[in-house]
Parts: sequence; structure tokens; C-alpha cells
Amino acid sequence: MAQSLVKEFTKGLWAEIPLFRLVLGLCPALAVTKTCENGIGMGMATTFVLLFSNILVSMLRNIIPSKVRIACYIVIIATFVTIVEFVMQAYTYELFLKLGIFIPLIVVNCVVLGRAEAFAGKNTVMLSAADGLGMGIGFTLALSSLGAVRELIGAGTLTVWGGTPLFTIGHGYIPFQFMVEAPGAFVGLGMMLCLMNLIGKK
Amino acid sequence: MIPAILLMLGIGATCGIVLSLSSKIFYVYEDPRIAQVENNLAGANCGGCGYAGCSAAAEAVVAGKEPPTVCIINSKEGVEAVSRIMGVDAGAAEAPLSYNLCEGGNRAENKYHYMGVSSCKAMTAVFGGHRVCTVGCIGLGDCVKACQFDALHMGPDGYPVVDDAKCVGCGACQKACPKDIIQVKTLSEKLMEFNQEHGALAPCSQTCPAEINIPKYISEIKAGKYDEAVQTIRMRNPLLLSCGRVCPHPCEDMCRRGIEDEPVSINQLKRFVADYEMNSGSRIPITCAPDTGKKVAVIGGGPAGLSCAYFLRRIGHQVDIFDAMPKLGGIIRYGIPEYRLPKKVLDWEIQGILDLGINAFTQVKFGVDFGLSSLIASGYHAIFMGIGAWNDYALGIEGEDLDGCYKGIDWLSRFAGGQEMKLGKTAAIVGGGNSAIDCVRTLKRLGLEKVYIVYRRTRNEMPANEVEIVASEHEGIDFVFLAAPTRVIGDENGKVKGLEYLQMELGEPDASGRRRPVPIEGSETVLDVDMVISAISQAPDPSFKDTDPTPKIKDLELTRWNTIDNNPETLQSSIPYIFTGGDSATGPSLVVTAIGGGRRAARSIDLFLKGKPVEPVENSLQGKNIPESIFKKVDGITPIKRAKMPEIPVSERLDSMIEVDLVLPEDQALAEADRCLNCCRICYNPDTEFPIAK
Amino acid sequence: MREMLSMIVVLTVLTAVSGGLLAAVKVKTEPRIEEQVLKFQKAPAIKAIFADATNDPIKERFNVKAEDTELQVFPSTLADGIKAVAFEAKGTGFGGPIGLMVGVNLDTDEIIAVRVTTHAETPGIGSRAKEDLSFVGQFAGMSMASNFGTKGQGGDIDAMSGATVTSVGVSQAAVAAQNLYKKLKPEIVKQMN
Amino acid sequence: MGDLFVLAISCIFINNILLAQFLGNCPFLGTSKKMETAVGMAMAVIFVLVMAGMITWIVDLYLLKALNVEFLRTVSFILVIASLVQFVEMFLKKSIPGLYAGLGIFLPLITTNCAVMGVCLINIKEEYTFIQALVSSFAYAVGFGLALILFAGVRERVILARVPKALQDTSIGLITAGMIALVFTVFRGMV
Repeated sequence: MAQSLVKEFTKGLWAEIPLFRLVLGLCPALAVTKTCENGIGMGMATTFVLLFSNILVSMLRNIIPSKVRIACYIVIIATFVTIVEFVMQAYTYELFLKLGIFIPLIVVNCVVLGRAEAFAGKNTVMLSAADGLGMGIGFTLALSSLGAVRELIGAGTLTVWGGTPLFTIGHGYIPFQFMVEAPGAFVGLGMMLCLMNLIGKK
Repeated sequence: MIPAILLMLGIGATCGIVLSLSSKIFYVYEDPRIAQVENNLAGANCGGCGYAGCSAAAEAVVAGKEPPTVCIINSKEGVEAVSRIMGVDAGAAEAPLSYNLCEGGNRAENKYHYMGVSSCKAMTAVFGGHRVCTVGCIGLGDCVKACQFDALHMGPDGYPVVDDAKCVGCGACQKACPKDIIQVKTLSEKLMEFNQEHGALAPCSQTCPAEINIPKYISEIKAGKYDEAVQTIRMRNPLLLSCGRVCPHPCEDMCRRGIEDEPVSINQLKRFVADYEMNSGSRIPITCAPDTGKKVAVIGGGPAGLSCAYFLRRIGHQVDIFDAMPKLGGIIRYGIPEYRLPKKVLDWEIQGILDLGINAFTQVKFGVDFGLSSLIASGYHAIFMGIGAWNDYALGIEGEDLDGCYKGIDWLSRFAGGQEMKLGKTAAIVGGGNSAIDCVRTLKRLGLEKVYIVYRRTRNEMPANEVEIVASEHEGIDFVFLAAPTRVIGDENGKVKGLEYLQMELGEPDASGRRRPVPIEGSETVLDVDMVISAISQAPDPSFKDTDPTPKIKDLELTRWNTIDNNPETLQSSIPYIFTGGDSATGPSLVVTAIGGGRRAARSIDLFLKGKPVEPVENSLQGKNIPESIFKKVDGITPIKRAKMPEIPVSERLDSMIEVDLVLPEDQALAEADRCLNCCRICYNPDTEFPIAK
Repeated sequence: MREMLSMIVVLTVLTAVSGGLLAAVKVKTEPRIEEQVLKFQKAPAIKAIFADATNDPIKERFNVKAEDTELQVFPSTLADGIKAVAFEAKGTGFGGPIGLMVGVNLDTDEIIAVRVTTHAETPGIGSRAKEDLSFVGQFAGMSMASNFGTKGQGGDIDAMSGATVTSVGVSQAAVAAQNLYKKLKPEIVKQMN
Repeated sequence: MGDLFVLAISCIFINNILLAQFLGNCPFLGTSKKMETAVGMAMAVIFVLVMAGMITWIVDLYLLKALNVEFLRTVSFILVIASLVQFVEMFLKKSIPGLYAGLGIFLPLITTNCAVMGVCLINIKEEYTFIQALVSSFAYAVGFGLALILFAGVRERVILARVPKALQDTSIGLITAGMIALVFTVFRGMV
């Protein structure tokens, strides 16, 4: 049992890391990763939703009729998303402002619904929780690393938490602003995927 | 808080009611496996598989278009679950295997050199690929890359080689191939394939009415793999022993070597491997698909019926054959004499077909002993009618009913059936076809002093096989050409004593391109004979339409030649569940045409039994050739003599019905196989290197 | 029928529970959110605008209303006894809405200072509107009757080079502030007395 | 009228839902491998987005705002959209099988397409009138289709290029999308 828990948890961190391996959840990945901080925030919000929606979906998996399964899953997910929205407003307000419209869109992040359908709908609560947490952390890692790369190249800074840059590249550096603009998001993710391919497939 | 709960209650209830109602109102049946498969896909609707959503991908899996691994983000368990769902399907119990249609590869000429791409798909986008051949293998190995099971490797000649042991039939290679050259099919699908306009086909295979893959079996002979050659032939023709003996091999007329040299003796090679199997003492096993639970009645156990029954059985249907004669074989048993096709050989061949699990009921005549209604009552889902063409045409001249006058097929079949025949001393056989020759050569063997063949045109126009004419010349038959019989002269006892004919001369060519014979006034001549056999073609016997009490049989339309009216591409008759083929569909024709027809009818019957529309083969090559594959000139040929057919000397064969033609010895067969250029659509293996003449 | 019923019931119960849960969370977090909004967005800007305030503008905040517009106003008495108010207006920048806190001298109708409160602009480009005071500094001392458009649009404000869209967003917010002020000033003055 | 036209242009080109707003990117990459799939997906998105735009606008005004429970917007919108998509799917399958064959298979993909949800939220946030919401939904969907079809066209050509192994498939697809997004940035400032 413990072994399979660990397995379900760790697979999301590397072997099936959602953004890079499965190429899921692209919208938030591209939209919010202007800074590393945003990536971390979005990742944490998604992790929270993934964890709790996975738990609830797996608890209810036997009573939800399959024809309204998508509708039910999505209500569960949306509920947690709204809770996250409140919590972020109450405790991490500045981040909430930056992530703006993308918080409600966690609802339609295919990673979340995908895990509900593919995993939580068929597995026990414990396994689903491990899976959700692993996938969420993997997603957070991916978002924050993409955010870090884009921010470093595009703005010359690295912001991890609290809005003030943790690190700034020396004054001689002229930021390559392309990377923090929309096209840079696509190119940045493309290059990250390439890097993952180079490091090695599962 | 209350408004929030009420609102969500309202929306939830509305959505629930709408969805549950519409799921009832708009209920559409779909394969339950689609839902099961979809349940086991990742369900992210991410589109990563190239399909729009998981349900579309699930449909594709169930339809067999995609392997269970279609979902790129599915877990291992998911893939296994999907495989299990697909595995319980009876159809899938017959494992599909990948196979490569193009064996040209690097030998095909290049029209350009482009080193910039490394995938077939990309190369195809540039003017359809770098090879001159539009259908052949590109050779960059997209299929090899697609194979997850290490079952495909790029062979030394620039085309992929499949390792059957490792292939799981997942279909990834087929999907990757932009040329449709590598295909993943079950044996049933392969058996039911027909020549198509875009096929990688040699001229000989295009021409063969049974569509046998001739270059393949010859190269298998060349490699000493006789068993495989037999199996290759059996993919298209179950009567290889018979065909190897009696086929007039139209394929050899199209042989590419024949343009510069003598054609390859294709048919002798077929006979060589067929005899090899028979003489080896054991039969090469023939596999059949799992039972489909459908039952088909085949009326007529001739070549068309046997072929149809054989193919239907191999693709999993249950087949019963009904025949009016005491033994199966039809015209090849009762029309072809022993010295051309020994009955022992035919028995061995037919037994092999029946051993697949086909029941045969003999001496039951359609319309007399059983009819349409009795077949339907017995639970047959479809009927194949291959009743042949056994009604001899009459000469329509005076004295035809005299004692000593016979009709060709009637006489041959009665003789073959073992009846005691009354013989004269001299005989005249009217006609120039194979039946006429069969009659004369049989009569000669029965000891008649003089046997004439009376034909109204000249030797050049004789429709009989050339080898047959030559053999009868050797055997001392007298040919009376340009003679039109006008009267049979009888003596006072009503016995034949002569045949009067009018001399003819050749006039203008007629519609068939043969010069029309014109009678010479006052040239009546009498041939002194005491036996006259007319063998001037036959028509099917339509009597079943009157004797069968089933009213429905009246709906079966016949043509004015009494053949069963049918769609020549699907062989479906005017009654949807009755299919036809062979002489009863085409009028008297070749054995190999009947075999091809039997297989084509089997395909239509299979479609019919599966409830699919009975449609012709797409872009069918039936009766056509691919223009670009027909050459005027073939480079790189060194003439090599064609193997001569060994035969028993005339002196030894005229006093018995012993088989005349012998099988090639192995060394000669191998030498002959070596003459084959292993042609495909446009490429081939020349004998010598030659500069590209362009 | 059983299946249909269960479809309806499950979905309805689920949504109702969701509605109730969310309403409860909302009630719990509401005060905290309001506090956060003030603390993070408005308080720093107000402190910067009324650097020498003698009162606590945030504590004394009140809402004014005229017709269908409602506005939160932060009143202040400056060191030299001048009565002033600050309020927020919105414009649209590159990455979404931009909030602009505008401090106005009630006696002279002149702008004391403006600060960007919220934005989601590109780091290093649009975000300079908040960090680099030379841009927002232009507004200080201008009359509420001035043309707050950027020079490109025929107004008086110099746009930040390379961040035109953000500049336009800020000037939009200023124009919005202008309109609000015009509409609500009598009400503000009434409430302050 | 002119305003609506400007709104439409800005939704199609300047704020292109895929390339500037980053909404609906999963199906963008998934369904752009083949041109015919891309066209089908584009049509299905136009169809669903217009319907969803209208219904959510009505839900927002007459239910959420009326009951003062705007915080339930996310939950109610997504539930309405998911049910709508499922309903349309069942309806088409039974009643207009021809259309279903063309569009139906794309419908489930739309439930989780954030473009639909995103546009519905934008409509509310920008406080559009019903007509404006209708136009913006349609225009955003057209913009989605335009970008998708353009991208599919480019992707069909990319296979001709000699792409390094590590960059193949999705990786080069994303970089290509970046280039297209770069092209779309020139529309900024047009309105």
C-alpha cells in the first residue's frame, strides 16, 4: 500500500509530469508564467484543487452516474476553485491580482479534469490523493521553472515570492523582452520540452 | 447563503433533468465497447492522440482504426484494460499482422535526390516521393520508427521487413506509412483483397483472373520455400493442381520477359509446387478464421463453387456444397479428360478443400431435389449459384438426331461418369474450342481409326489452347478447316454415315475481329464418318426456374444466353441473397476465371452477411491493366530458353488415358523461376546491369 | 427510470452542497478580503499621496453615492490644514485593469499626487508605471479639469517609452477619476462636513 | 454598428484568444495535426461558444446578479457549459447525424476548452450588452478558428523540415505557435 502510494505520488513529479510529458494544462502554463512567482502561485492553487477534487471525486465515484459524470466532476472542481479564489484573495492578495482571470480557469485546466476522469474516478481515496498531490507538485515545478526561465531571460530578474525580485542580473544585461511577451511563452515552453526530451524520455 | 443554495439547487436540478431526459429522448445505439474503451482512456479530452476527444478516439479503437495505445497519456493499466476490451472481440481472435506490399525498395529508380528529409511522410509531400514509382516504398522507415515492438526493420534492399513473430498487429506502422504500402490485416482481410488501380502489381498478377501474386510465389520457389509458394497461391486459388494442368495462363501473355524473350512458364511453376505438395505425402495446413455463425449454401461443386466455398470457409463462414453429379468438381471432372487432369489428382485437391470443414451433398439437383424455399428453411443466410454451363448448343442442321450424333459436354461427361459409350470407327467433331479438342483426343485414345475436327474458320482462329491444338496435331488428328456442316447423312437404319459440309473462305473481319467465313456456293463435300459430335459452346441449364416450386425463384433474372443476370463487379444476382460466378455467370470461360469469380462472390457474400452494403471493390482493376506497368521495351534482358514442358511420347500415350503432360523436374523448375524478373508495377530485376536509358 | 432519477438527484444535491459551501466560505473570508484589498492595494498608495496627513484616511473612509455610481473615498487633512480626498479609478492596460489612486485637493481641485494601485502589466515594461515615479509624477499639481490624455492622443501626459498601452491605461484611469470627481464632489463635500 | 465591428476585429486579431490570451491551448496543439480536424474543431468551437456566450450572459444577469451571488459565477457557468455541450452532443447525434458526424466528435473536447469558459467570463467582466456579448463570443471563436487553421496549415508543412530529434512534434509545434503569435502582435494598436 505504502509502496503504491509512493509510486502514484512520484510519477507526477517526473515520469508523467503533466506539462512536459503529457502536454496538458497549457493555458495557465503559457499565460501566467511571466514570472516565477506567478508560476508558483498558480501551481499551488492548482495543486490544492487537484488534491481535493481528486479526493472528493474518488469518494463519490460509486454514486455518480456515468452520464452526468463530467457535470458532477466539474461542479466539484469548480467549487474548490472558487474556494481557492477566496483564500487567495484573503491571504495572497497581490498574487491574486496578477493571476486574475486564470484562477477561475483552473476549472477547465485539462490536468484537473483529466486526473478526475482517468484516475480518481477509478481508484481509492488514498491513491487518488497521492496522485493529485504528485501531479499538482509536478505541475507547480513545471510552471515555476518555466516562469523562472522566462523571467530571467525576459526581465533579468527572478521573483520567487512577495513581489520583490530575489535576484537581478547585473546592469549590463538588456532583457530580451520577447520572452515575457505572448510569443515568448510558446517558444519558452517549446524549448523546455526540447530540454526534457534531451534529458531523456521515460 | 440561502439564495446561493437555492440557485445552485435550481441550476443543478435543471441540468440534471435536461441531461437525463435528453439521454432518453436522444438515445442512439452505439457499440457498448466504445463506452468501455472510453472509460479506460485518460479522459482528459486533450486531443493529443490526434482525435477530437476521448470518445472519438474510443470509437476509432473499437472500429479497429487505432491500437489500444492510442491515448498518449494513458496509464499502463489503462492500455491493458483497453486491450482486454478489444481482445474479447471474436473478430480480433484472428490476429492481424503487418505485411509489406512493396518489395521494390531501392531498385526503383529515383526521379530526384533530396537529402534534406528523414521521414517518408515528409518525402511524400515533395512530388509524391523521390521514387519514379508512385505507389512504392519510400524507404526512410517511418514504419520502423513507429513500431513499438521491434518487429520491423529496414531490409537491405530499401524496404521494410516484418518479423511476424514479434508483430502484434497494433497498426502503428500502417498509420505511419504515407503510401499504404505496409498494411496490417487479418488473414481474412488479406484473402478478400482484390487488385486495385493503385496496387503494386506486376503485369502477370494484373492479368490473372484469379489475381494470384505470381512474382511472390515464383520468388519463393526460387528461394526453395515451396510450402510458402503453395500458401501464396492458395491465398487466391484453391485449385492449384487443376489450374497448374489446364490453365491457358493468360498471365504468360503479359509477362514482361515475353516482350524481349520467351515468357516465364508461370503455369508450369505453379504445377511444380502444387505437385510438390501432393507428392510430399502431407498437406500444408490451411487456417480458417473463427466461426461467424453464418451459413452459406453453394449450389454447384465446380471450380466457381469450390472456390467460393473455400474462401467463405477460410473467413469463418459455414458452407455446404450441393451438386447434381455424383462427385464434386463440375466441368473439370466431367468435361476435362483424364489424360489432362487425372481424377486422382482432382480428388486429392477437392478433399483438401472439404477438409476445411465444408459439407458436400452430391447427386442432388437444384430445382428437383431441393429448391430455394428448402434452403431458406434450412437456415442458410446466402446462396452461391455456380451451376456452370452444361447445355450444349445444337448445330441446328438436318439429321442431328440420328443414331451416332452426340453433343460435346454431354458426351464427355457421360464418358467421364463411367457410362459405356457406343463407339464408331470414324468421327467428326464440330467446333474449335477446348471441348472439341477434348473430344477428339479422347476418341483417338479410344481407338478410333480416323478422327476429324471440323471447324468453320482456320487454325489461327481456333479458340482452343495452343498447347492442346499442338498436342492433337502430334496425335494425328485430321483438321478440316473452313467447313460449315450443313447436314448429317444417315443410312437406312437411322445411323450416321456421313457429314456434309460447305467449304468456306474468309471474308471481312467481324465484330470479334476474326475474319468472317463466307460459304463458297456449290462446294458441298461429304465426310464419311459414323459418329458426329457437336462441340460448339454451351449455355447454363435454366430448367431449375421451371421445376423449383418456390415462387421467389421467378425473380431470378437470366440473360438471353441463359446465364444468371448479375452485377459483374459484385456478382450479386437480382435476388439480393443469391450470388453467382463461373460459367453460369459468364458463359463458358476459363477455370481460372471461375475461381476468381468464386472469390469475388465470397467477398460480396461476406459483406452481405455482415450487413454491409454489397459494393464493388474500390478502384477495381478487374479486367484492366495499369497502363504505366505495360512496357513496350524491357532493358537488361538476356534471352534464356524457356523450360520445355516434359510430356509422354505420342507412341506411349495413345492407347490409354494416362496423363500426357509431366511436371518439371526440380532443377528445371528452379532455372525457370530464375528467369522471372520479379516485376512489380514499374520496377523489376533485370538480368544484366544496364544504363538508365532516359 | 431509476437511472434518470439518480442522475437528477446526484447532480442537484451536489450543486446545492457546493452552493452552500461556497456561500459559507464567502461569509468567512469576506472581511479579511476587504482588509487585504485595503492593505495591499490602497493603503500604500494613500500613504504615498498623503505623506503628511494628520489623520488616518483609511480608518475614516466612507462611501459616497450619486445616482448609480458608488465610490469609496479616503478623506485626509494635510499638515497645512488642507482638506483632501483620495479615491481609486480604473483603466485598462496591457495585462488587464489598472487601478489608479488619485489624491485631490478639495479646495483647489488640483491633484496632489497619483499612484498605481493594481496592475498586471508586463514586468520591466508596463510595471514601471508603479515603480518609476517620473511617469505618475506628471499628474501632481495638475488641475482636475486638465486633459489627461497622452500626448499621442492630444492630451498633456508624456507616455512611457515602450509602454504605450500601459500609459494609455493610466491616463484612461485618470480620465475616469475626472468624471467621478465631477459627479461626486458635491456629495463628498457634503459628507465631509 | 461600427462599435460592434471594432469589437469583432479586436476580438479576432488583437486579443486573439489563442495567441494573445492563451486560452484553449490544449486542443490548439492537439487538433492542429491535421487540417481536417482543425477545421472541424474550429466549426464546433464557433457553434458552442456562441451558444454558451448567450446562455451564460442570461444566467449572469437574471440569476447571479439578481440574487447577488456573483461569487457562484465559476461554478454555475461551467456547469451550464458542460451540460450544454453534452446536450448538444446528444441532440445532434440523434436529430442531425450529418452534422454530428462533422462536429459531434469535437464537442466533448470543448467542455474542457478554456476558451469557451474564458470568453464567457470576459463577456461579463467587460460588462458587455447582450448584443456585444454575442458579437464578442462569435468573434473570439472565429479568432480561435483562424489561429487553429493557420497553425494546422503551417504544421502540415513543418514535417518537411529537418527538425532535430529532441525538438520534434510538440516542441517544434509550440515554437511554431510562438512565431504565429509574433505575427499576430502586429495587429496591436490597430484599433
